[in-house]
Amino acid sequence: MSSPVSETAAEPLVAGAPAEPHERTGSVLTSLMRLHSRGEWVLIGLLVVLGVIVIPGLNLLPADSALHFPDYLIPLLGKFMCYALVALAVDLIWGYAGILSLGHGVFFALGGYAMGMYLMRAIGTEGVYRSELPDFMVFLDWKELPWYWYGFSNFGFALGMALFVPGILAYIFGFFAFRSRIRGVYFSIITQAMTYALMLLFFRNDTGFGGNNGLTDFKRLLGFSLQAPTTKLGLYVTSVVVLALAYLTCRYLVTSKLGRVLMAVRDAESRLMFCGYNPHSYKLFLWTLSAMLCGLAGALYVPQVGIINPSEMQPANSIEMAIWVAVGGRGTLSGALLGAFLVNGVKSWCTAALPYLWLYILGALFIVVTLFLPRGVAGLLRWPARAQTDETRG
Amino acid sequence: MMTLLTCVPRGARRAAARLTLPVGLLVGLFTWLPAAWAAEPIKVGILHSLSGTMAISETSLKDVALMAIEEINEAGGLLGRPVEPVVVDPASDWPLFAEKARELIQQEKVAVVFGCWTSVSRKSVLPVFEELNGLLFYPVQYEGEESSFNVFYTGAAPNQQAIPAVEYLMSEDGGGAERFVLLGTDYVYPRTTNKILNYFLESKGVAKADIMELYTPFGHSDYQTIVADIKKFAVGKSTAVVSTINGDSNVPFYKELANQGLKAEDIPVVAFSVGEEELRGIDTAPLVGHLAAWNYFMSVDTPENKDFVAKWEAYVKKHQLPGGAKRVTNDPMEATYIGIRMWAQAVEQAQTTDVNAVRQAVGNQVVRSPSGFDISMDAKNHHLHKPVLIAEVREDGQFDIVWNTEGPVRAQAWSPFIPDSAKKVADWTYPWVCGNCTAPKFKN
Amino acid sequence: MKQGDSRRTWDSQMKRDMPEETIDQGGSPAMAHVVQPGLDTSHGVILYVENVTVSFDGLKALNELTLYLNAGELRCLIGPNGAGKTTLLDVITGKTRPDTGTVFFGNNLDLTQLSEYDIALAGIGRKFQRPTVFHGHTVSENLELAMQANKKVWHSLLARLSRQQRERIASTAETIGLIEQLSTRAGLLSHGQKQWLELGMLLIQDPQLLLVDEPVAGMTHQETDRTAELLISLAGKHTVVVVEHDMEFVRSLARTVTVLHEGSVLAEGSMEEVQSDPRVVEVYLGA
Amino acid sequence: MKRDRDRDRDRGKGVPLCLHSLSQFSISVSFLFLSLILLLGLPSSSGATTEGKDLASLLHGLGAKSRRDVRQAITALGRLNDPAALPALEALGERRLRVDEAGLVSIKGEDGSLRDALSGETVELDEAALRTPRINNAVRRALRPVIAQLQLYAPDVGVRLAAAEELIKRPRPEMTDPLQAALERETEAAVRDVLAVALAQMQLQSEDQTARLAAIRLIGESGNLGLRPQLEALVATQEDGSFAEDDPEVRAAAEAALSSFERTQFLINSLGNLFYGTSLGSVLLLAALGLGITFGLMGVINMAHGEMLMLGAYASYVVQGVFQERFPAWFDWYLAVAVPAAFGVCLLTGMILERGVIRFLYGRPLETLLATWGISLVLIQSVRLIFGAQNVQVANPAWLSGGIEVLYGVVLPYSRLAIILFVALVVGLVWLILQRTRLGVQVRAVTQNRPMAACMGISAGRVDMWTFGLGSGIAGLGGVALSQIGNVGPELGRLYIVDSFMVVVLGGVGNIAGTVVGALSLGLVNKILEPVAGAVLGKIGVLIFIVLFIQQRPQGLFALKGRLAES
Repeated sequence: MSSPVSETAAEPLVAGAPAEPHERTGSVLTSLMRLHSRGEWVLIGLLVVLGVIVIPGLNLLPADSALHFPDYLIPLLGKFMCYALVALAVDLIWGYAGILSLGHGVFFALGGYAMGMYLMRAIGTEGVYRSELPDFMVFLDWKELPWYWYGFSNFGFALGMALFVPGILAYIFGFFAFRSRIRGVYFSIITQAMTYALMLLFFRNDTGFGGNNGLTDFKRLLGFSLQAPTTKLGLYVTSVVVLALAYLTCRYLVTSKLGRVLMAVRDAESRLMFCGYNPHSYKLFLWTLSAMLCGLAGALYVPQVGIINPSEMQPANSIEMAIWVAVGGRGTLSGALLGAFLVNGVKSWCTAALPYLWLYILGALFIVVTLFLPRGVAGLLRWPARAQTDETRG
Repeated sequence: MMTLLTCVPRGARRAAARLTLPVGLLVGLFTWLPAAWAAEPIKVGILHSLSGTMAISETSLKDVALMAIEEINEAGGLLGRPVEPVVVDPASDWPLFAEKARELIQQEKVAVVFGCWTSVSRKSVLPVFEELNGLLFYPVQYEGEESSFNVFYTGAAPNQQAIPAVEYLMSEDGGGAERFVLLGTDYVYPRTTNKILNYFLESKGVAKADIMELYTPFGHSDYQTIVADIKKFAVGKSTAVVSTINGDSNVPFYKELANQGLKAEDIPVVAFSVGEEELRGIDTAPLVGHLAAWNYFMSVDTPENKDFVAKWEAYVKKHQLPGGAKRVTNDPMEATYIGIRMWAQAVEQAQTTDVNAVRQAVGNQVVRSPSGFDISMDAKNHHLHKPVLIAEVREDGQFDIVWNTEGPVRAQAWSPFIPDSAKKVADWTYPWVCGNCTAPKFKN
Repeated sequence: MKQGDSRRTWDSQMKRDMPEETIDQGGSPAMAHVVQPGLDTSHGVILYVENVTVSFDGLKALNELTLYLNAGELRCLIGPNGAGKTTLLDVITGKTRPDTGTVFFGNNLDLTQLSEYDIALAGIGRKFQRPTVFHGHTVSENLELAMQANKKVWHSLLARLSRQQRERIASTAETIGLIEQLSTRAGLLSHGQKQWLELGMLLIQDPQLLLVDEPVAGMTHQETDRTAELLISLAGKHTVVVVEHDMEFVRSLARTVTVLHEGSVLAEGSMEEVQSDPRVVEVYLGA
Repeated sequence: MKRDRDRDRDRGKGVPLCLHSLSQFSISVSFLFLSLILLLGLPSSSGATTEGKDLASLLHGLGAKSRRDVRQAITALGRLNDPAALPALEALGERRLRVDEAGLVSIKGEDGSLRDALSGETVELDEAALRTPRINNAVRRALRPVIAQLQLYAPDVGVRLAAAEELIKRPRPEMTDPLQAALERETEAAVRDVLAVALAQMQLQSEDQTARLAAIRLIGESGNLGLRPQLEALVATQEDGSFAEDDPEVRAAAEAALSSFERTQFLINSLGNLFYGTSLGSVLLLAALGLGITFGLMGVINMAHGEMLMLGAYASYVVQGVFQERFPAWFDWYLAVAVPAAFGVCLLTGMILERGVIRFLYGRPLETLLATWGISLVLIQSVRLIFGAQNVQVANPAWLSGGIEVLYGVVLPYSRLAIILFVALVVGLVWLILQRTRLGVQVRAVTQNRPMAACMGISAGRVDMWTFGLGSGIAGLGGVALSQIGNVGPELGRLYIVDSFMVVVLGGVGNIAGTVVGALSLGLVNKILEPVAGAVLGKIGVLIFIVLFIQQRPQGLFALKGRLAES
């Protein structure tokens, strides 16, 4: 079908990687500007304006206006933004370093739990049992807060933990895994074991994270009521902005020398070692970063959906994350975003419109994309010129 | 199908894929704008998982809900308007439950939602219903410790199921159990039930050493060790097992019981989550005599139930539902049915589908249930008054009722056996107007 | 004609980019971060391979092999298939750990204790039997990755090419005849071009010991000659080990030849000496 | 010897089962036997009447409306100790007893005929007017020892043995005399042993010290852990610190017997864990073996593997349905058809998938994950729409129900034993196919070097198709086995997919032997951890063990050879 070249070759969706080694001096700003062509910057700008200004604006119109953007779509879009952030993180490690993680759900959930713990603490004594402790602890007859809950009443600390805990877990896990040179399918499977084990751990009520029900019944975030439409709007806008920033960060990363080293890891790891690079530390860096991005996504996700529980760590969820990226087109950051929006959009729409058939549609989408669009949906949208060279190569 | 597709030349395939995929899916997604709302039918949301792990249990509730709605429509609808069910699939995904609930209320503008099975799905949608002032009928037996202004609980609270069952086990007729194994799946319903039972057993003078509490993970399928442990624990005293094992794990558990020759006469197992539907997957011959406690059994011998079962069988046949003649009725299905009937009655009485009016009307509504009792909704705590039935498993997978309460029992939303809950009151009538408080609201 | 050009470029480049002290000290100031123990070649020997045994599933790929390489030497390794040539390179570069025996780089660097990348940083470069380049990258990016630089993660994050470095890439590309293809993706190059690119990556890495595994496979006659010239020009300042099947090529290098057989050194000497050795003849004919 | 005994005992242990085994000839034989006893004038009663009631009126009592009265009638019949009551008691337990308005008790036979409970003569009654006495556990609990007591007269040794074992479980003071009589009468050594223990249990509280010491010794030697509490009561201290038992000799004897129990207990626990571990391992192996081929040999990350298990289980469900409908007489042997049917269905599905989807994805292992995940969604939903979302019932054939009790508390269920045997058979077969057949040689050739194999005239495509089909077919076989111990529903496969991957990876990709060792060791580790750490932490421990193990041996237990070795 397709040659190994087009299989392994993943290039940016848009021409951004400099073909010529041109001058790379100057301020950070200029180097940022260089990430994209002018046209692309305009596109990105327009998308951000759409997300941050137009949609909220339309939403604020009176409900009976024809242009009113429905309220219920706001948290939904916010949720998609978080998923897109996850897809970005998965793509970073899979698309650019060739490491398929089937355990990113864990990092997402850990970030979510960190934020959930803050939100739980923020309930204060307004819980069902009017206790200082979260309800589920009162329920299990716990008399005092376990030590690992200390500090989570502070938003900054919780946010830090949302990044730090997935990061640390990823670092430790990755340190040993990469040092032992576990790669390919083996790596994927043990990440699956990791997420499965943690899921079981979090399911236990004795672990202290609310068991199967997880953390829920949140009331306030930084003093704002989570039920207020404006809070939802604010969270959504935050998600868009974070996503945009994360995208640019990743973009910078993959176009830097670091990105080139990573792609070299993916293509010919042993060659890279003989060039004097320690690929393990590169992988570890990216792996940890990717986990932290996931944690961030989780932290944004939880206040918008109002619940975090261990089923987020199900192996199936992590597989789905990889699928978003594959559908969108791995190895292209914008493809990952597209995939996350597409798959989740289809799922959201079909579970309501075609409740009996949506699994067929989703299943068929996955099969068709793999068979006919080996480079994902993003492969369809490539500039024609680019596609041309691809044809000759493939 | 795939083989056919792949026969098409690659270029054509690619072109076709390029056109259909993005156009179809993207357009589909983004044209999903608020549909104009037709004034005629009364929309009713049905929020049960049709896929994922909970589909096993929840699909039947969807079916029975559709049956009840069909029945209403055949009788001329409500307020002269047809009732239109809006079925969505939250796919056993808890955040998706919340998303779908929001969509049903805000987008589909449904008058009421019948749905949820697991506690976590209910917890997930609860804030949505409270925020948007929706109405949810929750049909499954649950751990209690909750009462919401926006929810009517048509399943049993622990005092309508667990406590009578254990009392029965301790009675002479039930075998005079002195030692108990509390075996459950590790989630909130078993935890709560067992907590309540612990306090209850303590109040009955059962020593701590005579209670063994065991939890297994979700989807646990290997009960060899646990059954062997139970046998060891049971040596010396009359022992009973109280099982709150959830869903899928029941089949391997009961098969293991049968295989290891653990007989109901020796160590009876009373289950709160095993009904006719769950037993369908098991050969019950070796399980005769094990118990279940519910508020309804398919084998209840009343004219109302004969009618209900006949209606269900006819519905299954008419719509050619999968499973056909093997489909059974069970307690949550009855609860769903009662819930819909009760809501319809309330709408007729209120002459509107307005949530506030209907909520007011649902309280104190009485419905003759298939189990043959006049069942009423408690206007104060939003739970049903229900009879408690205890039954033994029969060889044919049905149940033989061995004990029942005289009449319906009032639900205790807050268990008096849990010290933290004992003082709490759920009362949505003046002057309390709260789901959990220790003093009337107007004093605050 | 072109050959001559590129060779001249190469020579001049070597003079410009690889001053004597770089080679002698084993590192330029720019490489201060690199594992540079200050390579001690005071005995004139740069590589000590002593009593090395490697076995795979009972089969001895290397059997008590002992080999010394002098600094600045150009050594050819020949031997029939399965003689252990590639395994030897694997052992030197850290890809395979020997079961017994020692491998020292200079007098003080125990290679069996170092990872592949540390060995590479210590100054040993390797070209694979099958050309291995980064397919997804352009020629210039391939060279950039191979070039001496701080190869740590954080540095890479902010690294930019200096003017000097870009010139170096360009001149290397010219040497290997790929100046036109600088922005072509390596995956699109022909087999021979990939060979050259890999050689170029080796050159730009500027190692003290070059291990070259079958450098001329898939090359035209002219290219083969050019490779020979290039390797010869490297000798003296660098130590070069060439593994090759092409006897003509080995002869054209006209240096010391070591014959491996069944994991041990069978014979060592000039090409003529080796060729007249009856054991070698027997091994080659017998095989 | 021990095994046979145990099996017989088990058969007779439960009332329904025991009756079931006798059902074919129960009534006729019972009546025959009854008349035999009467003819020979065996001791038929230890007091002709109890509380002034005779047999006929007590039988009448079995038809009482109140369950309490029924229980009393049963107890009274026990005191009467008249085997003539046996058919009626058995019928009560099986719900074959019928009572008419006048309270006349009759027994419904297998053939539908009604016979008088006492005389055994056929009676003509209107069935619709008859009532079936309702029983519950309390009734059964009273019923079982009485039936067992009366069965001590049975001509069949197995029945007597089972009855004696049953009597150990529920000692009642009034049992002493019938037991004593039965022991004197009994000729079979095995039955005598059990009866002696039952009697010893009664004698623990006897007045006679020698009898007590003998009883303790006997119990200690019997190794029957069920009697442990009685011994413990003898050595227990009271609240004031004094011994409950005054006699120091008795206490010492009880201590000795208890310590021998300790040793037995340890042995039993170890043996139990070993068996449970092997059994869990064999289930894991069945689930993973097919994956060992599709993933291990071919490098296809087959996320639809679980669904192949599920299809296999549903295939056995369908076959079972056909047997129930068409050949009920042969029902016990439906597995003989279900096994090839499941294999065939999955083989075919696998081959279609391979030709239709997977063959386009070779060399893109991680993308097969995506496509096969899609396939699995489609398969699950299809099954759901065809068979319903609920579990379906796959009944065990009679010969797979129950189990043998090798030691007190360790029951080896037949279904689990059968699975262990079955998995051994399947592994053997797979090994034969891979080692000894043309297909096997070709599979290995293609696995190791695809282009070379192609050069040698092997049609790699055809081999791929068959290999994938084989892997899927074996998964189908696993499905048949799983249907015997777990539930069968659309989500069946999802339960096993993660475990299957763990097994294959632990064992080493590309190596069937590794899969076998991996599965068994996982099963054992899990079962050794479970009693220590609990089910949840045990499972977590196993997963951590896998992760750590793979750190140490990234290639699994057995080294990797084949296509994946390159990547």
